[in-house]
Amino acid sequence: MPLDVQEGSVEAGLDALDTPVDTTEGSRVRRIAARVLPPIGAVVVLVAIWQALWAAAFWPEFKLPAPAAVWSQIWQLVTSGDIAELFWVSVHRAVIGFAISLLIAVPLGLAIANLTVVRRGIGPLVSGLQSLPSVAWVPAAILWFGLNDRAIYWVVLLGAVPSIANGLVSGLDQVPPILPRVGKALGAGRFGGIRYILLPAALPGFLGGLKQGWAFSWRSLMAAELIATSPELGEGLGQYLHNGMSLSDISMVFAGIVLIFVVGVGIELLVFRPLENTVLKARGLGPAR
Amino acid sequence: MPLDVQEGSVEAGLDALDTPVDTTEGSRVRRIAARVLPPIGAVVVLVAIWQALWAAAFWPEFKLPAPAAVWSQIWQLVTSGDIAELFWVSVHRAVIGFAISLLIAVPLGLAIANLTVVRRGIGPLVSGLQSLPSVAWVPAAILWFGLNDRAIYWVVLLGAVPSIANGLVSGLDQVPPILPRVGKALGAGRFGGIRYILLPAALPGFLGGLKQGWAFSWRSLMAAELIATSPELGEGLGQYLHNGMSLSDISMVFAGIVLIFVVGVGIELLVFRPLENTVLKARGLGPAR
Amino acid sequence: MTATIDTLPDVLSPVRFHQVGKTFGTGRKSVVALDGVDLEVEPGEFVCLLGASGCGKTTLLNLVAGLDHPTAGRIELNSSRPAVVFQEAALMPWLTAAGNVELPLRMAGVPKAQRRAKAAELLELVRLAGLGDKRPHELSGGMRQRVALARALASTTDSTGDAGDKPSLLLMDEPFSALDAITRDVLQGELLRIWRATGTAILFVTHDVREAVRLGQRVVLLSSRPGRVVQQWDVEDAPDAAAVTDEINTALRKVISSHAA
Amino acid sequence: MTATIDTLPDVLSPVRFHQVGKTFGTGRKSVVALDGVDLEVEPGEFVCLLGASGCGKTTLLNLVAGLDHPTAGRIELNSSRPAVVFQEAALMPWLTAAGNVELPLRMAGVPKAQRRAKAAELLELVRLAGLGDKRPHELSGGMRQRVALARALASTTDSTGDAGDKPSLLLMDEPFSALDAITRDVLQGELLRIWRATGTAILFVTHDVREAVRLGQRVVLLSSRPGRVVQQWDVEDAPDAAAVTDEINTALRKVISSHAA
Amino acid sequence: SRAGGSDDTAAASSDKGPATELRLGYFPNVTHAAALVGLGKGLFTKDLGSTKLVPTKFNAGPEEVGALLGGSLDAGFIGSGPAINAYAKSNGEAVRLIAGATSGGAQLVVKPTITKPEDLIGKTVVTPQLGNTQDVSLKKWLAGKNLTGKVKVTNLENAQTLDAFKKGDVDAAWLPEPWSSRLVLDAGAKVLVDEASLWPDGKFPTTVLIVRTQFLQEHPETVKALLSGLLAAIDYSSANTADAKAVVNDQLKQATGKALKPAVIDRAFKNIQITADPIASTFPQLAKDQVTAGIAKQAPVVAGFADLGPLNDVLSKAGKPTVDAAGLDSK
Ligand SMILES: Nc1ncnc2c1ncn2[C@@H]1O[C@H](COP(=O)(O)OP(=O)(O)OP(=O)(O)O)[C@@H](O)[C@H]1O
Ligand SMILES: Nc1ncnc2c1ncn2[C@@H]1O[C@H](COP(=O)(O)OP(=O)(O)OP(=O)(O)O)[C@@H](O)[C@H]1O
Ligand SMILES: [Mg+2]
Ligand SMILES: [Mg+2]
Repeated sequence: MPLDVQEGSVEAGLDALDTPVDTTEGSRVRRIAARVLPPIGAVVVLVAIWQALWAAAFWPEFKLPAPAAVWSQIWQLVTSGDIAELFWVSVHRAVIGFAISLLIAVPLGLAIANLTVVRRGIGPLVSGLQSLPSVAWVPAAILWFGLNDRAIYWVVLLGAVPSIANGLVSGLDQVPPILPRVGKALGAGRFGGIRYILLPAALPGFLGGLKQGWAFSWRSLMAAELIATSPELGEGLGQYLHNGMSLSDISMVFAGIVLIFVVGVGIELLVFRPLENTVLKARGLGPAR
Repeated sequence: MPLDVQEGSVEAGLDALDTPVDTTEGSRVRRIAARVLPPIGAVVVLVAIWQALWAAAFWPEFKLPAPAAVWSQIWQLVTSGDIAELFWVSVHRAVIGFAISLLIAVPLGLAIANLTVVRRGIGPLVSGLQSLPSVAWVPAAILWFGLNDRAIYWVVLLGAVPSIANGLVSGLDQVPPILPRVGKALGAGRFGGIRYILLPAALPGFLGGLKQGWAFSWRSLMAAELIATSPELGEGLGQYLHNGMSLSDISMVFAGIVLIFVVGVGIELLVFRPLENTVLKARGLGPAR
Repeated sequence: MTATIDTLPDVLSPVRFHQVGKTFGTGRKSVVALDGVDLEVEPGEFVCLLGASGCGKTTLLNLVAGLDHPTAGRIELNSSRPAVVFQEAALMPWLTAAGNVELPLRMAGVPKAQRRAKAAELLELVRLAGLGDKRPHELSGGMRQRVALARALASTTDSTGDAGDKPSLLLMDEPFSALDAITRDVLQGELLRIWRATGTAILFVTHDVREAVRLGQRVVLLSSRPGRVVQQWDVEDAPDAAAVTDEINTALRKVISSHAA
Repeated sequence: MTATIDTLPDVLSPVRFHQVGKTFGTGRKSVVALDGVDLEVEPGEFVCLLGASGCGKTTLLNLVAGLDHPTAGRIELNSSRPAVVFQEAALMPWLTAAGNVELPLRMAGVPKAQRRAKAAELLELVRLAGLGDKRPHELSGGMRQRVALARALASTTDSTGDAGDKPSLLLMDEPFSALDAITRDVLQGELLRIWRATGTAILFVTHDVREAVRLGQRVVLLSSRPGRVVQQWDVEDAPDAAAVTDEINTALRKVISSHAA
Repeated sequence: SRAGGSDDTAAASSDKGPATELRLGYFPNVTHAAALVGLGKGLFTKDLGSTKLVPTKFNAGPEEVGALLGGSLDAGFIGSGPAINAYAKSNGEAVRLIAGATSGGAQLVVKPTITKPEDLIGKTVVTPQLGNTQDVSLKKWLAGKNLTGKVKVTNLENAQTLDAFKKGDVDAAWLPEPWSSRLVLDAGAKVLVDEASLWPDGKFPTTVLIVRTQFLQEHPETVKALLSGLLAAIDYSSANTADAKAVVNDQLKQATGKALKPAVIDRAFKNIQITADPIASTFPQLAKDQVTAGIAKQAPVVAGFADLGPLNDVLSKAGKPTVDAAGLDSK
């Protein structure tokens, strides 16, 4: 039997994943569905397992709350409108902290990647900073800046800057050397080479670093919020989780974790995923290979 | 005057960084020195600034301890031999946690990168997990596993696995598509393609992910140790820092931060830096461009 | 095209195209690379593919290799997995030259010692003896192309085992373009020797009409945008090679200028 | 070589090699790519470089372009920044074809509208009109090579401003290797036209002896391992092109086989 | 500069009149009942007049100390252990003890199977935080019973201790109210030691009020207003205990979202004594206990810690007996 590549080849299953989804007229809805349904499906499966575990009373209630109990906690936040404040306080802090981190981290990363002295001198220190847990900084930050937003931003910066800078450095290190050479031959000076060649070439790796940097700044923020609680600071998600812990209210703890998680996934899906897809697609690097 | 490229070109300064250091016979010592001196120099500069700030009494002593006071804390740990236990407890935990994370994260990352359904379903969840601060997991982990190493490893896993998996995915996404195509044409099946093409091709990006993963697992461990203190757990660096915080002893807090940092930098310099240099050099990607 | 099954020949062709079309993208920005291509390669036949730059030769080879799928028509593949020499060398940057040549053997599970020997032999064949431990970035453009050639040859030789009696097929996309005249001469000779010895069918893309006439039994000319088979020459039995070369050159010129018009 | 300064000609040569050597690596694994190369390109001269695969042609071009540094001898560069067509197209994957052509103009600070027009014009010149918005991965091998050519031409045309009265220089590493005969013919013609119009000096690497003879005023033959200048032919004033071609071919064959022996 | 050597914080400032704002730290805990009643009944604000009161909730002493030292907090209710640490670790600069708030209210509660100190050998005992009041007490007590090193002492947040005790991970805990009561009533624990039995007259400072030295010097009026509010709260608590319990429970509910069971709050209140007397005489002993407990290498210097002048002013103005600084007010 002749082997029909289009229909029956051994690798057809694998290849199906390769083939870009044809974007015909009516398929917009279907495309969005294909993007949105799987994570929802995954969540549904997770919740189902959770419900089953809970129903089997495998663990006592104070160890594993009922999904319904957690949901009612969240629902209560939604109906009371408190959830808007929680989100607003935390997300706007994280965004500001991330933005400041970017401003510091990009020049730092460029310096590390391009100047051997800086790389050898500062590089390991930056990586070392990355391995310091944010919680370790909170007490010092409160001592130095007081119980206010400056202390929180300080913690976020110490978390995010090394991560973004390192991401940029590793992106730059992987740039095929032919590209900066070509750039130089085309007349790129030091600045032009960075602006027009190195930065765009390192973009895919840099985006990965940004994603990690965002994760770090969000984590650091949550850690800071978990520890530094004060009415002046407003109540963010971290503080909400903290309250749950100090009440040993496991359903509140879970609700807090779920909300923090939702923001994490949300930012990932709404900001970084599309960004990354655009960048990768434009260079013919497929996300699904 | 003729422009002599070797000596006087405009880009000579930049080029000097490009030129690989010639490795002549007697230069081994000098090469190691060139690698070791800059970070030491950077540290010396940092300490000098610190000492100057302290001497200027810019902040009161309880906000910024004297470098000498911190040093005497560390020296005390060294002379009493306690430092060996601190390092051993923390580092061996981190290594074990990291190793387990690797075992889980690599298949997970491969699945996410290669299977569209998994990518769409689980991918965002994994990224979301990454944005949950480790501290948030500590209370739940203690509740589920009790105050023991299992709780600590659980926290470390939740920190490191998503990070390593994501690093691998972003490494895989950046593999030039020609390489897996070539692999397929050379007869790589699904498994062979992963083993012989995708994994090695993604290695530089993956190494970056590993480094971040290590940072995450070390941070998570420290966060866990900071919160979960128990004699059964042995005293690690996190617990030492925690004790400093509890006693409001700023010089002890600083000593703890310095020690955690030293381990971070040490692992970076001893493990990941040489690994990365080897990998990049073998493919003609220079670390210093 | 339903008639194909009835007229099935005794010996199966390694590859047969039935009105194959390939369009990249959709909507206004789509590019029709191939359109209604009917092409058959006989077992053991050496076919050369000519055409203007960008006419769809690489696309056609990718379709045969199963690296891409036609958007219209049908490809009947009846060979063992075709070996491919890509237009770019596309060596694995983390492997040495020898490592690259060994790669298909490794994936086929050939034992180490045998692999080593085979790789050394193939590198010698492409005049790169002793350069096996160089990394791709330490090789010149032509050297890389020769390593890629050796690698493709390694991947054909291994496939004899698992393919059974299916005819084998070698796809080559401008494999000699970066070589000097003399090295090219030598390698052309080697290629012909291997072809005769193994009886593998070869689909060979080139821009050099004289090369096509020298190597091929049949020369196929593709038109540009969309790529269609315009004309074919049986050059093996042609009495006067120079005359055929001129004829093909004229046809090629016509195809290209007709597109430009 | 101290005599150079005394005999300084009225018009400075764009580039002059003084016993240039280039060795990659150190110790036992080192490769001597070039050794004692003396070469001078006159202002406005068209020099073709021939040699076996891996003999050091690309290395030589890199030295002229300042992308690499000689390990021995001295290079006197007296031109504005040379424009380079690399052996691989090496297009920036994040830019469209037009974006790649515009890149040198952008880096030179040419205003947008002017850049656009120039890029369109150059793409037209390399027969890629209308394909400016394609990404490198959507182009065929030959198309990519032509985009790289257009980009290099863009980078020469801009350098007239800042370089003042220094002679300009164009380095080309097998720029036509992936093109069909007809497109190559057309582009060879265009290249000659540009050369005559601008008076730029060109150092052109090729494997095709006939191309070298057709285009160049002088053909330089390099030997292999180490690369040395073996022989030079003044082909512009040669009465019989075919005879010179044969002569060069013979010399090339001798160089290569002497190395192989 | 550092070379001068003098503590400039203490020397520099002088009276600047009432502060515009008073940032007050407290824990949502029954041992902070005076603070909770004062806040709940508006007794602090009444006396503070134009000074704005900003109450800030904390869960652990070191954090509150950090906020005080970092200048984010002006005064705070806090356990005696962290208070001593704050004073000692800032070289006697940063804070002053100005009043007490609660005495008593800490117990060692154990699993019912444990009936005598020796039964604790090999078991795990929890205290809220390293170096806090209960931690020092436990370790000192263990040292006295020759059990140091034979019992595992762990620090755990109070809420987690309850869970861990329920789960059986923890065998005993030395806790402040209401947690000792919660363990007894919710988790079936038994009392092995009531800390009150270890001190003369059963009196020892559980919660005290400290203030930043600089704030004290700059705004003595405000500090006095705070102290008179505190006295009002203490008076209210002893006069209307039932209502005070309700107020405390209400405050707990506000601060943490959950009220305590009436039985728990009743039992907790029985074990504490709300008083403005910091019981200064015990501080040298408490400092020495840190050494006994192995927390410090040498006893922290507590001389000069207390500044009970403002308190005694307020007390005598109200016609009440003054409290004794027991020599703690001078270096
Ligand atoms: N991935 C792609 N996306 C969009 N268009 C593509 C893609 N690959 C190829 N094309 C287009 O298809 C046409 C044929 O390309 P192909 O690479 O097959 O040409 P070719 O005959 O190999 O040319 P050359 O001799 O220059 O290598 C070209 O017009 C090209 O732009
Ligand atoms: N980065 C490098 N490291 C080590 N060796 C190198 C490096 N670059 C080139 N070489 C070696 O130098 C020699 C000359 O290489 P070059 O690229 O100049 O050859 P070429 O004349 O351009 O050949 P081709 O015609 O095949 O492109 C080769 O032997 C090559 O292996
Ligand atoms: Mg092609
Ligand atoms: Mg070359």
